[in-house]
Amino acid sequence: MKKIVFFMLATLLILTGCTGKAQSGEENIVKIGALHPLSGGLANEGQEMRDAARLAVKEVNEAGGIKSLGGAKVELIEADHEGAPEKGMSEIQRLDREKVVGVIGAYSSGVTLPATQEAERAGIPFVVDIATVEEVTERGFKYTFRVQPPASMMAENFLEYFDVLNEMSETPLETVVLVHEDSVFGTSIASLIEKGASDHQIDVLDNIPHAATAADISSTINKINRLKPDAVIATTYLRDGTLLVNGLNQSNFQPKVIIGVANGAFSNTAFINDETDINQHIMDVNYSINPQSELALEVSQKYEDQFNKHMGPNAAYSYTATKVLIDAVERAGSTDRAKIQEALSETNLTEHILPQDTIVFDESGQNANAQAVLNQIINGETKVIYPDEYKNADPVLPTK
Amino acid sequence: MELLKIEGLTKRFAGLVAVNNVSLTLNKGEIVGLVGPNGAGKTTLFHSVCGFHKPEEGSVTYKGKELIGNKPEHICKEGIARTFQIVQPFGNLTVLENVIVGAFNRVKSYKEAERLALEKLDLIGISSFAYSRMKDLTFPYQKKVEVARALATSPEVLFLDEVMSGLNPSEVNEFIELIKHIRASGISIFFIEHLMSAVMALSDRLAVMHLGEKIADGDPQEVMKIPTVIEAYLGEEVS
Amino acid sequence: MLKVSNLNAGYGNLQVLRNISFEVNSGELVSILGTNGAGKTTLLRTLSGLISAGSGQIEFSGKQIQKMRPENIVKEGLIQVPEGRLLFTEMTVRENLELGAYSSGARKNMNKNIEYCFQLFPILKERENQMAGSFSGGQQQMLAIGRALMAEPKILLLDEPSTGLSPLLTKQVFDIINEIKQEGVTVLLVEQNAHQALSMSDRGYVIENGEIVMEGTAESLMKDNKLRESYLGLAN
Amino acid sequence: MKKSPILITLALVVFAIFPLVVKDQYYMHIAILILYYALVSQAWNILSGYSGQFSFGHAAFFGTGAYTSSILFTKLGMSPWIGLIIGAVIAAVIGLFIGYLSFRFKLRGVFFSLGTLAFAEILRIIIQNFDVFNKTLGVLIPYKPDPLMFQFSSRTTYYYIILIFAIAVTALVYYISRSKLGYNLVAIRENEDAAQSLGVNTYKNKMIAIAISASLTAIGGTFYAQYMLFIEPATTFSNDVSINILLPAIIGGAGTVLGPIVGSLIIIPIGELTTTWFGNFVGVNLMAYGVILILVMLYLPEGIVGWFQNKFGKKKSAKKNKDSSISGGEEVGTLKN
Amino acid sequence: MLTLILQSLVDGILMGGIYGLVAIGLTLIFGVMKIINFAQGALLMLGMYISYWSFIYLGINPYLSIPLSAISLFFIGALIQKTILSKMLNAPEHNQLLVTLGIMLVIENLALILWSPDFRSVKLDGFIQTLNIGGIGVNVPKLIAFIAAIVLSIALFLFLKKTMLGKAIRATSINRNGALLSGINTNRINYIAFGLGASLAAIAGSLITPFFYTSPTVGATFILKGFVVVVLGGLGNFIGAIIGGLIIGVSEALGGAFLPGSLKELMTYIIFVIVLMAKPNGLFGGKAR
Repeated sequence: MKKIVFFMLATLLILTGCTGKAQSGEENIVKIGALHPLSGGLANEGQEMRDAARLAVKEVNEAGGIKSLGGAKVELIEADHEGAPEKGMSEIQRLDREKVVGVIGAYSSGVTLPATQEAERAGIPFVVDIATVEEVTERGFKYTFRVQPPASMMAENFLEYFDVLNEMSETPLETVVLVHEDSVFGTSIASLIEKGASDHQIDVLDNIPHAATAADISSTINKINRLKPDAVIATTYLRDGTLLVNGLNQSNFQPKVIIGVANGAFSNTAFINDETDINQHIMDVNYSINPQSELALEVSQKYEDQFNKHMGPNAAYSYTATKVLIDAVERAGSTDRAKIQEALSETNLTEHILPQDTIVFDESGQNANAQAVLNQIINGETKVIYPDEYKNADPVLPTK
Repeated sequence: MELLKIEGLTKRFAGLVAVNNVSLTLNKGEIVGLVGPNGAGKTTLFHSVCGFHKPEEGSVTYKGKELIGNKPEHICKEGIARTFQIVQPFGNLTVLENVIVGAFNRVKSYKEAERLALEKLDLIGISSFAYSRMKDLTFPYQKKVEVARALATSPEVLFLDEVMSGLNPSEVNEFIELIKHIRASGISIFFIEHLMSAVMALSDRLAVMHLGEKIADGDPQEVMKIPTVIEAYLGEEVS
Repeated sequence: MLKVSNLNAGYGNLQVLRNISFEVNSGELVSILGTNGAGKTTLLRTLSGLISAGSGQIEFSGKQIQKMRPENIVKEGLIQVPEGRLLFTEMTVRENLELGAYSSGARKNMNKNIEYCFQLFPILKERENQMAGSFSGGQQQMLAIGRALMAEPKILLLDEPSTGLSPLLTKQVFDIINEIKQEGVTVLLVEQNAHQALSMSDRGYVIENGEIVMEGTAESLMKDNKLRESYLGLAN
Repeated sequence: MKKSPILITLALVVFAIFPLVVKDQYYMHIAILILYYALVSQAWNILSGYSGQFSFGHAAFFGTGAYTSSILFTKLGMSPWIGLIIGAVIAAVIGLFIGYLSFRFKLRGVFFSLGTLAFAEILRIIIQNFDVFNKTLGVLIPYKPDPLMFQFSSRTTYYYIILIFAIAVTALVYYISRSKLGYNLVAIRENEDAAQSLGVNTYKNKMIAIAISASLTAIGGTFYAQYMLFIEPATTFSNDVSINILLPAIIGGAGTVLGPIVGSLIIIPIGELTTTWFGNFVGVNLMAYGVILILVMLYLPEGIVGWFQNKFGKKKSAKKNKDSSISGGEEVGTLKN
Repeated sequence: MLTLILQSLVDGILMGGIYGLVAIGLTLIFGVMKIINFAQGALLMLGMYISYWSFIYLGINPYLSIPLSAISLFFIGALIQKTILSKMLNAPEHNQLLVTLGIMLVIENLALILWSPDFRSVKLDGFIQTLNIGGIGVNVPKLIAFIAAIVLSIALFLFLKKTMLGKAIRATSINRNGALLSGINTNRINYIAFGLGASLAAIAGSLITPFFYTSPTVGATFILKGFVVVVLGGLGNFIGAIIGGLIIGVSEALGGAFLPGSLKELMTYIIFVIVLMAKPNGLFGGKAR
């Protein structure tokens, strides 16, 4: 018994003792944190995003580092939250101890909410690359900024583009079935679309959830078969999205169009490259790079060369978030977090790879000009087909 | 005074009659032995009385109260405690803790339970093992702990199932004295035993079972002279 | 054929067998008698290698077997019909018998031996395809013996074959054991049923509290009053 | 235990002054996590460590606590302090329901484990399908520091609250372990038949254990929700939560008073350290958990505290007793296979 | 409506076959060693990777790499048994459960480190994906997996019924000491049983590869269902596993067609709980508890 207590004390002391560890105060390194789900069920997306952040940092360093800080090199501190909220929280604190000047992350909404909360407490600028739920920027936080369009904007963009599609289409698209994975991500987007649908004369026949990890979603397919909608609107991850398209493809009924909204499958390298027999002409309202931008094409090429995969929207946004943060450091000319926060709030980034106007943050910290575009997979390549100023291909309609 | 009365008890397992229409009584202050070859149904009879089996027929009354249909814990609360043929130790607990579980049957506070348990360990003569783990003990000692544990529940009737197997002769003698001592404290005892010297030394009355049936019941010396009993034991004389 | 010397064994820290020595010669039927808990079953389990011997030697057909694994001891030809029979209850009679012949040596004569078992126990043939678990005690005992015979034993160890059997069945089982002995198989019989066991044995040992306390020819033991006492507790 | 009141006091003092010495938020958070896991694992310990009913679905009770207080707070403005109590009561009721089904129908061993796992899944699915629970969207608790609303601007306050909870529950477990209930529970774990023969009502005691265990786990759930300020069904009711709840007790020693605390003190820092050390090899931290789990099960199957108690504690092996009559002095063989 | 029901039935049956397929290995391991193997999903994942890499580097059709994955996993399984589980045979059953959980964590994260979390898929050229039978679509890879499940369970049944080794495995599962006394090397039987269980997982993995992405965490998708199916069919009962799989598959498919939201999942677990309570030996009287 004595020894147990001794042991406990020892552990505590070690823990306490660790705090004494001095931090290396090298002036010429600027640390930024990248918090993503690197292991667990979302590891694929998380690592893809980490890679993009690596690329952004490498570019900056190759171009001479942060000039206002005498060419200080940027160091990326990678953190893994495993999809667990408390882990996200402790990783923020670890990054805090590492003296990062800011953090990008964190993909899963369930982790982003507590993680930004923690960053706010600690006063660490947090540039959210991806996290769909509205609330991320609705809590009046000073230190939270988001590059990605939130669920509401995704839904709005979708409804707008759907109207456009309807004009282009020879046969009208009136009825839809919404299919979504059942976590916050899919549910929030699908319910927003459902809410706004009547204003756009869209008849939502059903709104069907499924677990992203489901081994089978044929009951969803069967429901679609029975309801025979003009369009199937899908917010899914890779596996379930592929099951959906595959299933629809094999069934008797073919909708006039399949449109993803922020779809994790339709923009994924694996789906685009490997599923060529089923992905032809599938559309996706999603964030993406701007195909009309030389810079974007160059970056995306570099990404592909370096990591041997297509630069999807997740990567594009974490790349941009990293760039936005570094840009703020550059303008702040300091590693002081408050100054960087200030600089972030004054962001006006014109040189970026996204299909949008300059990146500026509104008072809530939301990228005010963020928007999704309408993509279509044509002959194994993702093309932007709307809005016109970013498009690099004409839509193919009908899709079958 | 009739304390426990078993009448016409029958227990079957999937067609096999393990106990067949057995009647037995235990009077206050008595030690009754129950013997018989392997598979005679002795332990099944114990199980049936103590609520571990539900017999198909018959009744068991204790102080005029019907016991059949009650769960083992209720029967213990009524005042009948038992040990097991195959020891059922709380293996990871210490000997003392084993006995404390029994003591808590009657008392509420830990202090009292501990006191009671230590007292019983002392009585059985195993207090030197109080802080040993039950599963580290040898089989015969585990049996002794079971007796202490059963005694700690403050029973009026004690059922002992082969407590002496594996003891050496001097230990057997000690145990015999112990059981007498327990009886002297006012507890009636009903026991199954194979060690005949112990059976003969202890029993006020002796019942013999064979193939599920009671074949004899009465004075020990007399009972052991009955030919059917001898036959049941040594087998049919082939000559 | 089997020679045990100074054997000590037990479970965990419990010593059950103390300094046991005895031997069985080829073609003999030897009984080991004793009451419940005397250590008879432990002895057989040790011989078969289910329990490893603490110290002492077990020599079988000139080989030391106390360190061998059970399946290899079976290969050597020391076969046990265990207490509780340990049949494969959810398998058919035939399957149980076949498994008796699992060790490589016996497998080639499997079909022949099955026929032999059926001849010995006609009831088994009748119920060839029934589950062993559905059998009564006596039939299970016959099957257990049959399964052991399938291994073509040089020595057959029987652990209380009469347990739970009616007198008639007990007699039948003992008749069979006798028959097996006539076939030339050496038999080591562990019994409570002293009369019946001794009546067909050549020699016997009495084990009490893990020690051998008496030994002798069957006749001498049968006449010995001490045996009676040890069983019936009729001390003077 | 008697011999070490000084050490216990010392440990309490270290815990008490920890925030005064350590200002680092990271260490504070880790300390809070350690105490939080010690709390829920201790709660699990009552049902699974003591009474031996091995739950693989404590996420059900954890989620019930987290959801009850959070929904009452966000929808009715009820203080989570009250929600904590209501959550504990509801969890106890759910526990009793699960207990009724499992113990009445004699689910034992792994079947009970699988059953509890299924119940956690069932609760998750129910939450995900009804609007009152916000379906899959989860509950975001607005950040407004107010002690009456269980929200604090300083992490230190959270630390002391969870410290008090953890100490209280550990004290409760200590008390139970020396009470009739505790002895009944371990008796049930060790041998149900023997327990019954000694007058232990196994069903009733198991029901008491599951009710206490469930309600204490629910308290942990409310704390977690108020600390993280966001919960969602997919993570709150997941298997991972159930496993994280049981791991500290298993590693530290199930069925011991200090096991969950020691386990938590070990595995939470290990998780953090491996993350720090092997940052570039993602997954190493979870692999380390796996390896530790395997090693502990192979070599310290009773956990660290259990091992200590056997080795150095009062539970001596019989061999060490002077009385030699017991094992005949000779080393004897052991059972093969 | 009739088409919907029929289509749902067909989908449910096919999926049920796959659940059954996943469950056969689990049930075998339980039957012989009384261990519920949490790592079964991880073993299935290894099977999928073996088929995937064989396809990528050697161009072998996943259906043809089944022997490779089966044999590899047999040895991996036997190795796990030899190094870890053989030391746990007499441990309390929840400790055994936790060890397999530890094994799962190690294998899954090792896969993550070695092969990255990328989703990988095998595309077979010119492979007909769907058959249309009277308006009912039948997914060919699933049909193949389904048929394989039936064939495998029959083969396994025959193996256990007809061969000496199979009989020895059954004998060991029924009575270990009895088996030892019949000259059966039960340690070897354990290696073989766990190895076989692992190769059954691998075969399931290889059969799933053509229609499901391979990734380190793919096992989680199947393992919970596997437990449910195994308990439903009776632990240790192969035919029961297939029927249990069919019950879950069909109830999910019909539930999905007629219940709102994700309540179809509720069906699975409620059936599970009811069976646990009412027929703890499984619907078809599994052998052991």
